[in-house]
Amino acid sequence: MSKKVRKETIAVEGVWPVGSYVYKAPTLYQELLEGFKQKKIIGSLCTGCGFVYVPMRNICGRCWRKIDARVTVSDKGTVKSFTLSQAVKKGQVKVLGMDPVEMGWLKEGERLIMVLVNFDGTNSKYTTILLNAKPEEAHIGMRVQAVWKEKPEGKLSDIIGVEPIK
Amino acid sequence: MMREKVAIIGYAQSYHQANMPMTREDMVFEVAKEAAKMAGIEREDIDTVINATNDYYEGRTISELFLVMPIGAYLKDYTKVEMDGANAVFYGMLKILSGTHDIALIVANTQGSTFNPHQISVYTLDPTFDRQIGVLNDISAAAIQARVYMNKYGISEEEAAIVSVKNLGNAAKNPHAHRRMPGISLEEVLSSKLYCDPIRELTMSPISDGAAAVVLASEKKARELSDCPVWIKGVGSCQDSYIRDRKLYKLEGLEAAAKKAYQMAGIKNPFAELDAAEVSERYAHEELMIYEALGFCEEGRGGTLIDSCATFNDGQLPVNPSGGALSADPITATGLIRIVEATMQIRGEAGAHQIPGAWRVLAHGQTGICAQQNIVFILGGEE
Amino acid sequence: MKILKEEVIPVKGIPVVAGFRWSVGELMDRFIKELGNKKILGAKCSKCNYTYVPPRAWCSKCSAKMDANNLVELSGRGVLVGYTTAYVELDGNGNFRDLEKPKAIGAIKLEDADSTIFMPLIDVEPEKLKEGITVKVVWQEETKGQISDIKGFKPEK
Amino acid sequence: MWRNIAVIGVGQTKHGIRRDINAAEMIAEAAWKALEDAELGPEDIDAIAIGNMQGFGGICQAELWSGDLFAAPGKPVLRIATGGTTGGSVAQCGMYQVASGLFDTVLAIGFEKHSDSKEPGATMGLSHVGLANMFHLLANGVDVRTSFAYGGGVGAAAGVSAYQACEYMHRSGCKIEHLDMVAAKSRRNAAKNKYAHLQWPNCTAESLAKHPRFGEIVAYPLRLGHICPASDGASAIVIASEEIARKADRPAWVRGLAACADEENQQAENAQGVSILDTSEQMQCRIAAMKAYRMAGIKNPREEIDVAEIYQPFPHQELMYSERLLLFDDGKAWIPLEEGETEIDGKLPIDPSGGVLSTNAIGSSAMQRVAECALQIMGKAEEHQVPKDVKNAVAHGWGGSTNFTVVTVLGDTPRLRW
Repeated sequence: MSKKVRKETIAVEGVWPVGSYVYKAPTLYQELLEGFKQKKIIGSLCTGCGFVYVPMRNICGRCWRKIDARVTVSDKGTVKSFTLSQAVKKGQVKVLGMDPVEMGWLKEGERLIMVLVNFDGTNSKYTTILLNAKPEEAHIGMRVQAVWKEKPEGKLSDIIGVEPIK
Repeated sequence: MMREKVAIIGYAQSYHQANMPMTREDMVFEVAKEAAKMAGIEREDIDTVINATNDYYEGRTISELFLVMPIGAYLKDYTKVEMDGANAVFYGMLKILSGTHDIALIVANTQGSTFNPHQISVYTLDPTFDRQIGVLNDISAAAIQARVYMNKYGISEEEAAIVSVKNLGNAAKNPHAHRRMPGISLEEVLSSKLYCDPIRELTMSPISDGAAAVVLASEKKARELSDCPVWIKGVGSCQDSYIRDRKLYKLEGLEAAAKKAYQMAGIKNPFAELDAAEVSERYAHEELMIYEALGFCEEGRGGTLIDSCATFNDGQLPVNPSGGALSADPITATGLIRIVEATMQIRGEAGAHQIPGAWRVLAHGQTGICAQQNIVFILGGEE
Repeated sequence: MKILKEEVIPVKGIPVVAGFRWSVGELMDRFIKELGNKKILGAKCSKCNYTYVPPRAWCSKCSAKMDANNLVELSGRGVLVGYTTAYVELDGNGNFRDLEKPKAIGAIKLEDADSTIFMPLIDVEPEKLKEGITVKVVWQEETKGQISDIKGFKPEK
Repeated sequence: MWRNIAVIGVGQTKHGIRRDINAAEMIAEAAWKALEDAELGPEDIDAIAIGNMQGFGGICQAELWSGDLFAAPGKPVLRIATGGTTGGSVAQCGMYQVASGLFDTVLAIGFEKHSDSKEPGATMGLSHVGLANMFHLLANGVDVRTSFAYGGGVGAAAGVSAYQACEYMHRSGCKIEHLDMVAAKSRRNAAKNKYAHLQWPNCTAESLAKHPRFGEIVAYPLRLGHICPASDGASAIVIASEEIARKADRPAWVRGLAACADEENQQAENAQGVSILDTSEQMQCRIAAMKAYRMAGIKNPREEIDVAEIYQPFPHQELMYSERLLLFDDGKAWIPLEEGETEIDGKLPIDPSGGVLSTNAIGSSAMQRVAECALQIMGKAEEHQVPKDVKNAVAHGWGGSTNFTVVTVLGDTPRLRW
């Protein structure tokens, strides 16, 4: 592919302050995080179709009704899909204007294994990262279990990730 | 001419308010579900779902993405109209007239509390010029329009303020309205906070959270499902030129839209033939301009018409018995709320703000600065 | 289990903005550059004679195509066709800000042009504004060929 | 549908990085080209349907400002936006406008101007899809490293697609080499399409995989060369009623159209859970395809469809959607790919225009699929015209987080009414 010289006109600038919006969130995550404090994963159960959602969902579109029952589910599950992040060097990419290596989020050359996990007893998938495994070991159908923080404090980071069940 | 008739068989609207203690999802779920319940249908009966929102107001690109499930669109024909909700009804009607769908669910929603909609009006301007100059927004544009219009026809600020008195007073009887002010006086309106001369807090619409939904049906289905279908007799829509190249003292686009709608509905003298009208007046003076464009009075006589009290609830042609957009303005839902209110009037379900014997009602929706895009519906009961 | 209901939690964002740089097109490019020479250009449709300020590539009245040959220089004087005084402005982040000193905004029809432009009015007392008065452009001390070269318009004495 | 309608004119701008015109002029360029192609004047147009994803270009309801450049004043305008499907939804809106009988000639326009965004490659527009969710997650103490997983490392639709590619490969047994073959075919075809953005004549799977830059895997299993560009461009079609279309030389008749939405594919509002465990299942696409084929009277799509334009910003999607459009067996699309059946001169050409992999101006992309199908039927696709008589063509588009689908079937003869 060759680079061509493009005709350009001058440009004028403007911004859209996307960070100034205030959104409304339901209290569902509060319930989930209450459970996290006891190393428990709580899901919402639609009594219409029997589907269990983790993280919780408050409306089931299949049955077109509100979901209000709660169940505790296992913290073991199956990898439904995965992808690997790009191994990046310092200054290579920016996330919302920040360099992930510089910020200490990623080590240089590290490839994060990002997985969608279907916890046993649920019908949904939970997004997290796979720990204690090499990228080439990741596969769909892999059995994993949640890795909890030693002292959970009711935050999403209480689940550090998932690791293979040996 | 329409090949078939299309009817509204169910409707619902939220209790519009400044900051609704409800997520966007719950809000649309409730109105959609209520409208379907009223129409006596289940999710399985719906053929197509049309949503009206705007990514800028919602603060999410693909704002309808997460609304698929709450809105009842799971595995349904689904699309989004990024304009006033009345246009979504128009699209739903087109689908039914095409003969491909029988029942359409239309939902429109905006939560103004997410982000100031007046700021967003700036983003609709020409980015290469007007947005750079930085003086124009929907309030300042409306203020200039108000001045031009009022000076040209000798209309006083009081006459425009009467519109606010009328609409906010009417809203007191409407439990769904956001700004309800029983016994509001002219002085109160004229002494409210000045934004852009002559636009004041009470002569411009409030920023509201709200949603509305209607169920449309083909003639066959409507007769099957409903005892009291409300028919769409006529519709007209028109976009006007960009604000730099159009007349500021008159709503030419609305005039053209109304002409089409009247022609379709066979209306020759709208003032005599209509029983009520629900219009989207974002600013008080705009309602006077709307009177003229809709042919309720001659050009420049909007002030005289409001002075005569003919558009009050006990007048000859009540306009905005619900309180109109001045009482609640959840942007993309506003036009759809007008259709819902018109339907309520025809079905005799408007409660305290019912106009007795309303059988042919006009509903109007608008999009854009100084009402650049207008859509007019003529709704009617069984002839 | 206790179910919390009908409560919402406001979610505030982190301060990020989406930035844009709109390319302006050939005619606007000329228009903006000529501002540096203290000239205001318009585009006159050769079919219907409607003159646009700022210039644009198609005529909205008769749909004729316009190009650099349609550009005409305008005098910088015009008639005030409408005005308002703003007491409140938007701060760009969606908040209203009360202005200490109200700002006057004018809708102006430049001589030989048909479009109305919306411009700040400077050096005026809001009470003295009247439709039909002649206004003229005020340039920045140094013009650089950008839109902000126009400081505003003021009534001609 | 009670009356027949047809596409009688097609217009496209050169897609790519267009810093030489503004958004309004770009839209107008496509609109006027379409009108010229249809041999109609602006006064003949009864209504307009238009759409784009407004977060990308930074202009809200751009038709309000730009409408004046393509004769919108005085006409009813409907603005449609549904994510990636936007162009297809706009085209279908135009089709319904004519089919309803209220209008006889309609102009439908899709456009996008990504280069107006300061951030490269539409990243802000894309991340904005899930920005509210991300704020919610951050407010609930998500670990930053885990938060990358929500975007699949690349963000939004691209993130969903990386997971989806993995699922599809697991389901079908296809390999990264097959993705290379699709991407190379697309770049090759694009070189024959004068409107396309990324053109790479004689590109092969090997040359793409071994390319120092494009060969790098950015989000397993996707290479940089597997990801669509962020283009600027606009495309437009003119749709007309049967009486008007009969006067045209060889109109592309609309034989079937359908749209369908499924549950969000990765996460719901405020990062709630979703229960689509296999995003390569694509139930909504199967439903839309079946509806559209039934309307078109197509009983055996494999035999009756002559060319398909599939919306494939990522290569696995060409394979996956060709299966969901019932053109191949589930999980077997890589076999005909290996055999060259989907090349321009193959048995069933897919994306002879190069498709979305080579040109992605989001609002325009799905519209281009309809436009390209129309061109193939009209015989006006020039260099990338498939060397056979095109009787039926299918145009596809996906949007949202791969959970919206539009399918339009065009044909060389009007639809039979029954």
